Amino acid sequence: MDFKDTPAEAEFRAKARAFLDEHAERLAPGESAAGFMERDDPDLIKKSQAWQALKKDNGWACLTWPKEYGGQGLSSLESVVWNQEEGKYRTPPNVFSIGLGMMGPTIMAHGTDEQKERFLARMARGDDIWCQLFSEPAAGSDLAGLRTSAVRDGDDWVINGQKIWTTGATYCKWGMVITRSDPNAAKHDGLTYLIVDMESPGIEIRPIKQINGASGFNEVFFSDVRTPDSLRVGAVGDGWRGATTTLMNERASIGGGGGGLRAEDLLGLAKKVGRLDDSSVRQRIADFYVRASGLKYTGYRTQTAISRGSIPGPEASIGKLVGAPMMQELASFGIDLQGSAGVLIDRDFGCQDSYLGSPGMRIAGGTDEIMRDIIARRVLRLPTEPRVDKGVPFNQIPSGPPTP
Amino acid sequence: MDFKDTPAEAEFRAKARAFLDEHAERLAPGESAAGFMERDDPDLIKKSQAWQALKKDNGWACLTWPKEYGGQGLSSLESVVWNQEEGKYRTPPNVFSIGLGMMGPTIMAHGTDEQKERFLARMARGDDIWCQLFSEPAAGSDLAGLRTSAVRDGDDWVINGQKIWTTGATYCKWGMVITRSDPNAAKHDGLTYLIVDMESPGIEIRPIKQINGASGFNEVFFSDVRTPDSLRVGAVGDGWRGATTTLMNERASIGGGGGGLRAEDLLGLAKKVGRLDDSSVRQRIADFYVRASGLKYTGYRTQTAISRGSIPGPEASIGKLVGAPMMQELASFGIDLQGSAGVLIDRDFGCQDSYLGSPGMRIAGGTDEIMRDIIARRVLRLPTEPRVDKGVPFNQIPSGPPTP
Amino acid sequence: MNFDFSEEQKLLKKTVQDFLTEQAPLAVNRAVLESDAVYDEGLWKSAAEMGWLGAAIPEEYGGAGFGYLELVLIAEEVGRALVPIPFGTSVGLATEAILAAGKPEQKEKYLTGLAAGDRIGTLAIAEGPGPVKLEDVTTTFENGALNGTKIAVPDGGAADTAVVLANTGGATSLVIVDLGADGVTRTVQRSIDPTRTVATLEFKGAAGELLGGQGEGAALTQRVLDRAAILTAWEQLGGAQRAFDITQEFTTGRYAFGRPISSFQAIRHRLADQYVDLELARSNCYYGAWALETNADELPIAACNARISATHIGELTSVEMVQMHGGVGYTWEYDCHMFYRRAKHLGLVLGSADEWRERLIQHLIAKQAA
Amino acid sequence: MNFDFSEEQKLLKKTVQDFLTEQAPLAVNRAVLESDAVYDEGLWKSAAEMGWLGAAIPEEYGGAGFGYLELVLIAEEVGRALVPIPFGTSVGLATEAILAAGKPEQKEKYLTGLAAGDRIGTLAIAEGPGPVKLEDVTTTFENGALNGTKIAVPDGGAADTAVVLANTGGATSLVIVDLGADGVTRTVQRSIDPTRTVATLEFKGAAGELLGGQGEGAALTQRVLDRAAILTAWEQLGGAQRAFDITQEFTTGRYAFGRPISSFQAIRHRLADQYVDLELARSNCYYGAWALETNADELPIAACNARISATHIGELTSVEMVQMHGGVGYTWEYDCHMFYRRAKHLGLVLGSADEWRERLIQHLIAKQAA
Repeated sequence: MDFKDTPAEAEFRAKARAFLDEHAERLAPGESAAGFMERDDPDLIKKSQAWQALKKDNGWACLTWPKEYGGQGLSSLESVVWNQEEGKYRTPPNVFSIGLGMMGPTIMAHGTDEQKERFLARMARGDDIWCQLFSEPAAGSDLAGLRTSAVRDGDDWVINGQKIWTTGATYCKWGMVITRSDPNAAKHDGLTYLIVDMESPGIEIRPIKQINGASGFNEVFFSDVRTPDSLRVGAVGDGWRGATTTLMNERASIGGGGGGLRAEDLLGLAKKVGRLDDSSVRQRIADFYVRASGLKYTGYRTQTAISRGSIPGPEASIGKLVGAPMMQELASFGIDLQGSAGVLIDRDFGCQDSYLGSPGMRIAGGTDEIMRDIIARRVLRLPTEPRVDKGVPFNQIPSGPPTP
Repeated sequence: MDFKDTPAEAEFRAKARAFLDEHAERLAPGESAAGFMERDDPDLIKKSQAWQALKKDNGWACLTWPKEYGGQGLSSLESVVWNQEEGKYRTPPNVFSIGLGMMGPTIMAHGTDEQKERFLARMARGDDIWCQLFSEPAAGSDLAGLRTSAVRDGDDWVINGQKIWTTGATYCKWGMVITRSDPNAAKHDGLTYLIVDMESPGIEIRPIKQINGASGFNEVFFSDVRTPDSLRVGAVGDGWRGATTTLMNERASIGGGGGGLRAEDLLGLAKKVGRLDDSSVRQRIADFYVRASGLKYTGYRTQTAISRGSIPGPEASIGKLVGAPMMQELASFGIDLQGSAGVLIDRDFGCQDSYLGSPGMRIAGGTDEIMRDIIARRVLRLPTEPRVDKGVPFNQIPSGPPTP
Repeated sequence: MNFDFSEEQKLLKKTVQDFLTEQAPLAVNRAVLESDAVYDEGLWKSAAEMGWLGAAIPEEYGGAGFGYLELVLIAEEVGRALVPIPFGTSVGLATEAILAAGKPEQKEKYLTGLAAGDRIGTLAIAEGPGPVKLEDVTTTFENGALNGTKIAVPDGGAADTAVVLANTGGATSLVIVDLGADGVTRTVQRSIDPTRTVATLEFKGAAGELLGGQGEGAALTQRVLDRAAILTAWEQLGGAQRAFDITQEFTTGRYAFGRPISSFQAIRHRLADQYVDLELARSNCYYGAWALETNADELPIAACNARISATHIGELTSVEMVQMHGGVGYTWEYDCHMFYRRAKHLGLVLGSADEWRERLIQHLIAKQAA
Repeated sequence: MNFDFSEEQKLLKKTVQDFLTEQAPLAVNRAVLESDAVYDEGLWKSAAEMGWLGAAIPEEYGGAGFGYLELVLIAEEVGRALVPIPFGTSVGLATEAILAAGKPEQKEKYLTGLAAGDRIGTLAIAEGPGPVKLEDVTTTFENGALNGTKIAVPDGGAADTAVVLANTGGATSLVIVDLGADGVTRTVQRSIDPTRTVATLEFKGAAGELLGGQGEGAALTQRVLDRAAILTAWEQLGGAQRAFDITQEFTTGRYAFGRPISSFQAIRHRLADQYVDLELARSNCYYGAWALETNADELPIAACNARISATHIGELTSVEMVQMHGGVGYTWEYDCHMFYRRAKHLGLVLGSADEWRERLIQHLIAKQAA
């Protein structure tokens, strides 16, 4: 048990650092790395694409992808080290994670040779940006309850319906959309997975304004949108299998969150409001700190497992299940510390912004409740509840209160 | 909105007090009223019976029972006032509440005239003590999953099986036992409700030792115990209806608990251990106090509703659902206040005893989980989960893991 | 024992509720949220006309001749409808301060306007973040002139009259100031619930007049805060109940996995827990209402109980409302965030629950010592 | 980065687990609980023979030549099996104190016996209820004689040697005492977990010898408590994991309403929450183990993290174990209460979680200031 690099890790880290030193600036102390893009700024996107291309051309992109698809054929170990190092530099926001982390692997697993040829190298270099079209207004936690339809017409599929919570829809060239091609089949059996050109006629994109005023996600409306059958991923009716691959890769990429208000920051806030000596405040901060530490060291354990070749499993749900509600609690506590002045939007510690932003973290990528179910089912292997929606034709599953 | 008695209440209260002053001693300040009987002390039971008979003979027993069954035909209002007043006096432990509160009303509702004639007046006077035989080792929260069988043999029923958590089985003359008379019927349809003489051959009673060392409950084993069909309550196969009456009356009699450690007591403990100035301690105690106050005033609201003729409904589950876990939390907190000395059984505040005793309160009379389900279903009228045990012959309902 | 409201009081509540259902759908609150308006002037006028603002003001000063039991029920309905008006502040803080300490001519001058809604009052205490120490303010009032800065003044964008806690030569006193006067600068601040604005008030030699005795400032303020806490608790309770009702309805209409999501224990048991805490808070609010109406000795403790449990249930129901709505709950378009904002706002505007818990313990220790 | 135990260490853990599965079923703990015995002597002997007691003791003093990474894994298994032996006390407290401060001749004299299990050690600090102030003890040690009373001495029924925190002329020092000596009265006290006795030790002129420097008592004690906290956290973690495993198995075998009760979200989601908190506690324990093994500067903070999260998960899993077992969980006959008792015992024996949280904050503030 030690925290030092192995010689191989140290060597790889030095090489990564040399590249980064040459092409990027180190973050100033206290500066945080650019996160996901809040708004769709075309200039920023161009910068992101340029950075991705530079990495690709120098052998630093898609480290774990096979070489034949434009990757470096390295292990997760190198990938972890690279991410640690890149995180210390000022780089443009990463708009490729959905493509590289989820869509790419799905195409590798279920796509045709032609699709792989056509899409993967461009995706790896950041030439095209990809989005994922999964959730629907009536299919969130119950993703397989989706209703967006795809009807075969000659060599094409014609898509109608609405997707929601699509990140980056406005600047993506390609999207992968999961559709219902057979409403008479059982819920998980009538789905088909399609690639669609996001510039196709019939696609309308509307940004979603969140409760904190930001708009990172979109609604995407499909009206008779056509995509050729050659862009189908996997067999007709077998879309759920592809979706499962995507979701497994998504889970692996949802981290503990990171960023935002930390337990230790509350010490500074407590001092500012004259309550650093208040033991009720100290006790609460200690609890937050212990929990955050547990999460951090759980990350170390996972990293160790990955570096030994394990694939991150459903255990990764812990990060989100602990981190997201804790962020909300931290924010709420930090606001309350400020007393009646807590209603003011304070930029120093950002508790109010965090209070308005954190509820989204408890929902996006699977609600707390879904995370608990995943742990119960996939980690603890507990028996599940009786299902009323299994083995029934999809269009006979109740989707709302019975009409009186 | 006021806390004063109405003139009628005041008059009744004065009369009650006069009787009590004449026949009992007032509790000393700080002394708590006798609770449920911990151990089966025959002398105490005789004293209890004498007190009940005295009350009965002077018109102070079974206030709300109809006069024809030995009651006083009064309203809940008088009953509430009486209980408040009696609670201020030193009286023997009440061993009649199961009979008077649950068994009596069930016989009134579903019994034959002969049964009413034979049992109710003696029950009211405390001449006979009654117990309830419901729960089984494999039928707790799921009471209707009971397996104790009753088979008709001539004019008798022959009972075999095991009941558990029976209060007072060792000193009761009569018991009411719910049995499964038809295992081929659906779960709730094959039950029959029988009165049984607890001194019958074939009944074996074993006290249950609880985790705190006390034994207030018993296991009762039935081996070919015979009871005549004339002691059947309600129709054959219709036992669940009777059981429901019993349970409704039980719910009404489960109070907020009362007694035990109070939030204010923790102030004294905090002072004793030198932590009264510690704001983390003060904050916790305040929270307990606010919660306990909410419970107390909820009781006032219920009392007001009762005095206006309402029947206590499933809302009464609140008392137990809040009170029982709070007792455990209070005890745990009180122990922790004492630091490393908290492991010692301290008699001054009793936190350790309370920590060992309180888990039982969260289970007896319906677990926290069952209480939440009752509130969800009966108060909030939320839709229920799919049931796999409805409409299936009882002996085909899974009762354990499939044998491999 | 009669721990309930009278039939007349319940009828009044029903009338208020019906009016607000009609006139104050949630779109009204949203309109204020999305515009530069600081409150809804039409509803404010209606509130005055129906006697809500003067419910506890004697009729001689233009009051409606109701009592506090009526007032709390009005507050509950105002809370339930998330009405974007400075009700709790003007009625619970400013009016109470003047009722408690005003000389007859001050009552005449201010109460009539407050009852009629022509005047909107507030109370300005805080000068920095963190718990307020009432004995320790730096704003001064000397020779009729007020100097200093107050922050987070509730409904500070709407008010035209402020009762200000100030230092008057070593002790504290309350001072009434006209916010339109010379020497007053008002800055509306960005806050978590823009439908109930807060403002910074800067006083540079602004003219004011003493309210109550010299040196009585801290005691009077505490008295006013205790009474306002009960009224606000009812407003919080109303909002919490509404959030809960909407969530219950949504989760029962929303299907996933072929059945209503409220049929899942993960949801239904948490709804049951919220119901329980709502009932506890309601009962504490009842007790507070009784204490307010009878001016009972128990009022300070009752105020703490009501304030603490209402703040808890306000935050719990609003947090759960967003969560149980899932993705749509996090959109601006749905109403959840208006409850989420308002609950946090109301839970802080009279000081955090922590401060009230501390006060409760002080009362309990004093009571045990007595 | 290698944040895991080695294969050899895991193998050792497996060996310990197998041994205890065989030799220490829960009936062993029950036997001590239901008798007048204060610990299981046979298992104590075995523990000594297998080198568990001397895992961290140098071989020259009879130790097994393991390290702390091995020791914590043994502690986890001891905790998992609820073994009724004074392991954590003798190894974590007494042995550590002597390792930290003993002169060579003291090490020779005591460590060999401690490693061999011939000697059972404890640490006596508390003199009254509430948080212990290490600088402020009334027991005195003057001219070789110890006077005063210590309460709640861990494993006080089993120990024969105590390290005592005493006042030595204004400052504090550690003193070793033979509990069989004249002037020592030992009274075993009724406690929440009778399988890990606590005792009152009364000293009236008992002979003792200084351990470590004069005036170093408080600092040494804190050092020992920090190290023992990590070891105990592993013992707590083992118990918590076992309680959880039994509960998971029980709720899956127990049917109600025609299906396993662990299929109900009311149960399964709470099991998921327990799993999560177990993992967090385990990770904090890993960090503590690393700090212990490397004697890292971060040890005091790591100790707080491990102690606080292990205490939390110990109590949570044992409370939930009783509750999820339902009625039978509340019977003496089922094993739940043994976990319920042990978890509370271990959560207090080195001071409550509150005390550790306070200590953590002090460390964090000091670190930020540095």
